[in-house]
Amino acid sequence: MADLSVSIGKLKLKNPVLVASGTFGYGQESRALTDLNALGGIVTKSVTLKRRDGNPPPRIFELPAGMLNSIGLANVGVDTFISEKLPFLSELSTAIIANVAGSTPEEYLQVIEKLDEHDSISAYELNFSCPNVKQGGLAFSQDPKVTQQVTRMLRDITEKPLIAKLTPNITRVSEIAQAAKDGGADAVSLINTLVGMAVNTQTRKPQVHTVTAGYSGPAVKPVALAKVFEVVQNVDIPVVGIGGIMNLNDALEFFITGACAVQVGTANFIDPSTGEKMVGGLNDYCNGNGIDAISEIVGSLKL
Amino acid sequence: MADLSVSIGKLKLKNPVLVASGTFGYGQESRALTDLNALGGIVTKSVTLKRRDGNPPPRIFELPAGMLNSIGLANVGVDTFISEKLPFLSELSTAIIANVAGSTPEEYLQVIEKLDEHDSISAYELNFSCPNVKQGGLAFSQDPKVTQQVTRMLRDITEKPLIAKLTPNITRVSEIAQAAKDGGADAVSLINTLVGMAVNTQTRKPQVHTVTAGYSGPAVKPVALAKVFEVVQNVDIPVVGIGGIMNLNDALEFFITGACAVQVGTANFIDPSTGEKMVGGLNDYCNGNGIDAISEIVGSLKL
Amino acid sequence: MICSPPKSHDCIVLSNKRLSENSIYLTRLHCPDIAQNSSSGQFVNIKVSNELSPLLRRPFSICKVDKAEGWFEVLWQIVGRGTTLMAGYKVDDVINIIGPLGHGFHIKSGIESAILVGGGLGIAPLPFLCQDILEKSSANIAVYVGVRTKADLAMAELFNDFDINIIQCTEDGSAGIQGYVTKPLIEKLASKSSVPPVLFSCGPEVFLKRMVDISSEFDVEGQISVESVMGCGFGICVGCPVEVQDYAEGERKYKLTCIDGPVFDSREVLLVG
Amino acid sequence: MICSPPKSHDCIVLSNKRLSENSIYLTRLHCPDIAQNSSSGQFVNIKVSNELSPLLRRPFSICKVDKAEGWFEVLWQIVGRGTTLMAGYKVDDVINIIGPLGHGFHIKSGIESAILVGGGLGIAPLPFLCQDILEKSSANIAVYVGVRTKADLAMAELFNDFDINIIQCTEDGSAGIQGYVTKPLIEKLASKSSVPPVLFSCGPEVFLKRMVDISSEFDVEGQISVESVMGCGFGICVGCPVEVQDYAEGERKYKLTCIDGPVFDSREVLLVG
Ligand SMILES: Cc1cc2nc3c(=O)[nH]c(=O)nc-3n(C[C@H](O)[C@H](O)[C@H](O)COP(=O)(O)OP(=O)(O)OC[C@H]3O[C@@H](n4cnc5c(N)ncnc54)[C@H](O)[C@@H]3O)c2cc1C
Ligand SMILES: Cc1cc2nc3c(=O)[nH]c(=O)nc-3n(C[C@H](O)[C@H](O)[C@H](O)COP(=O)(O)OP(=O)(O)OC[C@H]3O[C@@H](n4cnc5c(N)ncnc54)[C@H](O)[C@@H]3O)c2cc1C
Ligand SMILES: Cc1cc2nc3c(=O)[nH]c(=O)nc-3n(C[C@H](O)[C@H](O)[C@H](O)COP(=O)(O)O)c2cc1C
Ligand SMILES: Cc1cc2nc3c(=O)[nH]c(=O)nc-3n(C[C@H](O)[C@H](O)[C@H](O)COP(=O)(O)O)c2cc1C
Ligand code: FES
Ligand code: FES
Repeated sequence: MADLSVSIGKLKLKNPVLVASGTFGYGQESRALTDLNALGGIVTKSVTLKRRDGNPPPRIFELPAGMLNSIGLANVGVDTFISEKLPFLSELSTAIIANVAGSTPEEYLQVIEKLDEHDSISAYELNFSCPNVKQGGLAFSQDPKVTQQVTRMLRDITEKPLIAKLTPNITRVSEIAQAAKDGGADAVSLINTLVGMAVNTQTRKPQVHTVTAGYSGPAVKPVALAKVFEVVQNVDIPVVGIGGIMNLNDALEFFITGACAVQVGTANFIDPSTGEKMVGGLNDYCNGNGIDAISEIVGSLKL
Repeated sequence: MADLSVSIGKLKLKNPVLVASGTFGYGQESRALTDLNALGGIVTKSVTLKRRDGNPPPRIFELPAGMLNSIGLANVGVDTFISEKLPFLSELSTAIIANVAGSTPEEYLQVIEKLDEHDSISAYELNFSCPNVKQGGLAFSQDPKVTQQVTRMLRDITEKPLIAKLTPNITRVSEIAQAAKDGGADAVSLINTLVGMAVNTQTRKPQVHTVTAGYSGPAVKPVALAKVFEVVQNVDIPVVGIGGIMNLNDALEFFITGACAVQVGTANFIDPSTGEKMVGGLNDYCNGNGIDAISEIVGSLKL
Repeated sequence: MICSPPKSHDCIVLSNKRLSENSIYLTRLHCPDIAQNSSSGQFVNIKVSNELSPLLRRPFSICKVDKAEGWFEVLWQIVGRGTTLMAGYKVDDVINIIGPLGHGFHIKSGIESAILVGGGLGIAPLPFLCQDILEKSSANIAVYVGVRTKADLAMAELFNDFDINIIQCTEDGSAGIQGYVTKPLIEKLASKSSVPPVLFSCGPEVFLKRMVDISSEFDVEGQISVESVMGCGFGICVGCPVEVQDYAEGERKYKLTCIDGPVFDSREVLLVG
Repeated sequence: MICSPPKSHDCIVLSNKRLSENSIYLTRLHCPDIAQNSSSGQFVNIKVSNELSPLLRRPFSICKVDKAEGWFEVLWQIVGRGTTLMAGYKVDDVINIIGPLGHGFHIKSGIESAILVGGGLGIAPLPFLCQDILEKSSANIAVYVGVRTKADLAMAELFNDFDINIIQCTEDGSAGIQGYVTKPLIEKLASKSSVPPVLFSCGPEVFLKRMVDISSEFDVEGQISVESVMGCGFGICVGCPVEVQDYAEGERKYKLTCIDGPVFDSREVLLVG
């Protein structure tokens, strides 16, 4: 039996396959579609201080090997999350990582203050990178100084591991990763969605209401791998790889490039058991190739 | 008959469909595969001062709806270009736009000095954005100051229209577009390739020799449209749209978003008559929809 | 009515029939779980390809079920890439399907009169609705079918098994009553019968909008099945909002088509069509 | 030998035969232009799908031509997505093909002895090469066919039309001589005949590397057909370099497989295999 467990600072994962924020709801929706406990962890839909309605429709548009979304952080808000969503998640034997978002640094702080007493939450992923809200989000992870300050502020109020989620819509993502590290983040996760756009040539309207939107799916995987590579090569911080991961081979590309864990996003919409299958496949792969621990693969890229 | 002609500063094009640099060789390779004179213009493979051998193989890797390339600006050099390639191009009745690249600002200058006496060259496209060479290229279009200075320097030595070709691998492409305008560019073209990567999980080697490479094809179209939209909304300069354009509908998306012309890239590898067919289709489309001039479509996006 | 949580099924194609020259198909799939545990108005989400493009599943209403034989049917039309692939399905092909999904029609016990109105492919969930109503009540049912042209009336044959009233309209007048289906419907509603009917409708957004107006005009209960682009079909992408005007729950402005719907009370939803 | 510049053709599938259980296929395509204007060693670039994935064309050697009937054949194996699609080609399907492409084998007039060596699917261009040599000369031809296992020897039947020597080897010894094809070849070359043969070979890179060594060891002329990933197949993407060691042209380090090759002098190319 290969050892698939991974440690990211104080965060222990039984295996390196997580599901990505906003692509798995709050877990319970898929309970009959997959064995949730097979996953290394579940990253929740972004939680904000107040409930958010999200953007007007259309919010989604399909593209060749990808999709656009402009959900706009629609979520139930931190209080309802704690009262209605967390109890189900708490019963699971997988790591629960709360993804936290906000329009101001204070909002992140207030959300984490509310969540922090709940032991079932193993870590926070800080969504510094949502392209679909007017304020905050993206701006935070496009400026290293802001990234560092906000991370530091949150580092000071919680003992739990912090994972800064970074945007790919930036010249040098490694500068932001370095800033997150300097601010006290335990890890970075990337990528959030690329900014993309599509036009309905019949109506001459944008295909999603917000005009530009977040681009995800297999089509963004090459960009995600290049960004992960940039961070791995330049910053000494654990990296969680995200972007277009549909199967074990895709996940292996990220591990080999240097990601110590991966998150499955868009693939869940097509098959919410993608992560579960990947864990099984990874186990077989390791056993079949004489690999005792997942760490033997991580960063094994031959340059 | 619809009027498909377009003026970009002093550059007159008979129609707005060009072929992109590095995806159409020097024109003659495709002479039996398409009617070159049907095109609005041909942008040459990047020309550098000295011949360049390019990067070691593998240089190309196919992806779902896209491809990676790391050609590395392999080209015959400006002198051989003038003696061996330009004579064929000069005989064509389509605009010839020389794409110029270099590792230093002086190299751009020297190339243009050599090309400038040749009347068959209608304009220059300045490749400020090649991700596949160690020096120059990308760096130029990731810094507004450098972009402006180099453009200004070249503006001062030639009367011919200058089109600055921009990279999408940047936080705010409109800042670079503004800098190009301030430096005296007549137009900007975008996007050059996205930085991407792929890993062979069997050999654990990168799929192209340079590790990261340029990502092009239909998969990058949503990013390209979003970048064109950003520039059109923020900078008052003509935009030539590039990225994943495979057919008329794709081109229309760019026109509607605000591009006054488009370039066909990767599609040429599959069918070098893509541009020719697009011109025919555009003509039919305009006639069928009561559109008298292409300008009626450009920027007609309903927000 | 939500039943069990959605499951993933490998369903076997029992038949895939082209019903009309307008490329309308009826596909029968073997899946006892969906056949037995779904209610009318619910839908399934079909994995149309194993390729990366088309990437997402395609949603289709459950058109008819046979609990005993363990199959259900979907009625659909070729409109794009996914449905073009579906046209190639052959007997014994195995198709991955998630379902049953969503909240279907709400059939009050003791319902006495039901009017079912289908616009175009909106007919799809109505045969199952007939089955459901007849199982649960002895209501008087009338089905109004509105299609573009004669060939599309092949869909109306799906109601042949039921002892009900079928009113057929074609926009081009090539068969049945000429014009929109709302015309005879309004006449019927105007000639007030003693029992107020419940109006169930499904079809394009403009049509549904008209149905919402008609329900309120004649002050009858209306249930409409709406469509939306869907990323997942079971509530995890939050990509399928419909605006709702009933702010009973406070600040809520949107409900999700896939889990709160696709069937809504006609007074609740704000349609844009 | 370059002939006409490459053109694009809509070719009709005349037959698509599976030759062996190892999923090797022979596809015959109607295209008088390619049949009449190509020479051996040239290839065609096939548009395998109309979808965006697989995106690029797939290159295949021309295996045989019939100028009179106006067809050519390609011999290939299922290895991935493109070839899986090709396995579905049916008679009368229309396939877009660019060709003929590249520089083929150079057949000196008056050539007296030719040895053709094919490793695996590298056999593909050799039947056409036989045709060409026999048309242009009265050379003595021997074909060495090296494959993995018996089933693959179905490919050797392509030489049955010619009055030539065929030496068959399988790696697993299930038929013919056991072992690599280079073994009997070296024996043959060692038993020096009066006329030095020209060695034509095609196959995987490791195999070609061995053939380069053998040519130089026995000091005979060698021509090898190399493969490369290809973006276009006709010189516009500059994506298919092979390193060359002949620096006659000065600083040149790379030639392009698709237009300078795929056939090169065995002393010229630096293989990495
Ligand atoms: C709850 C629900 C139930 C449905 N039931 C039926 C049914 O019973 N019979 C039937 O024929 N159709 C039904 N539809 C519509 C059906 O899902 C689309 O026709 C189908 O997804 C088109 O797929 P395509 O790949 O062929 O088209 P595409 O190539 O994807 O697009 C072609 C056209 O179809 C529309 N479309 C594409 N995807 C969707 C989607 N996910 N939801 C809505 N519209 C879409 C696009 O706007 C476009 O105009 C239903 C849709 C929903 C949301
Ligand atoms: C000049 C030339 C002539 C060829 N002639 C023949 C022939 O006569 N018969 C034959 O069976 N094969 C031939 N090949 C190889 C053939 O092109 C590949 O087998 C085919 O492209 C694989 O397509 P696929 O989509 O099925 O595989 P993919 O899914 O694309 O990949 C499967 C495997 O095939 C390799 N491959 C993919 N594309 C290419 C490419 N463009 N060039 C080389 N290798 C590739 C990949 O490295 C991978 O390992 C030739 C290649 C070249 C360059
Ligand atoms: C519909 C949708 C909603 C998303 N919502 C969130 C979110 O709330 N918070 C967040 O950090 N990322 C969100 N993401 C981004 C994903 O977590 C992930 O970073 C991105 O989709 C890339 O991975 P993928 O290509 O595997 O989907 C969302 C993505 C999609 C497609
Ligand atoms: C193989 C290849 C070579 C390229 N070479 C150049 C080049 O020399 N100079 C340049 O400015 N752009 C070059 N490009 C970028 C294209 O001109 C274009 O900007 C990009 O490919 C996006 O368009 P597409 O998606 O239509 O291919 C190259 C692209 C490819 C695929
Ligand atoms: S379709 Fe995903 S939430 Fe409704
Ligand atoms: S394959 Fe494009 S240049 Fe050779």
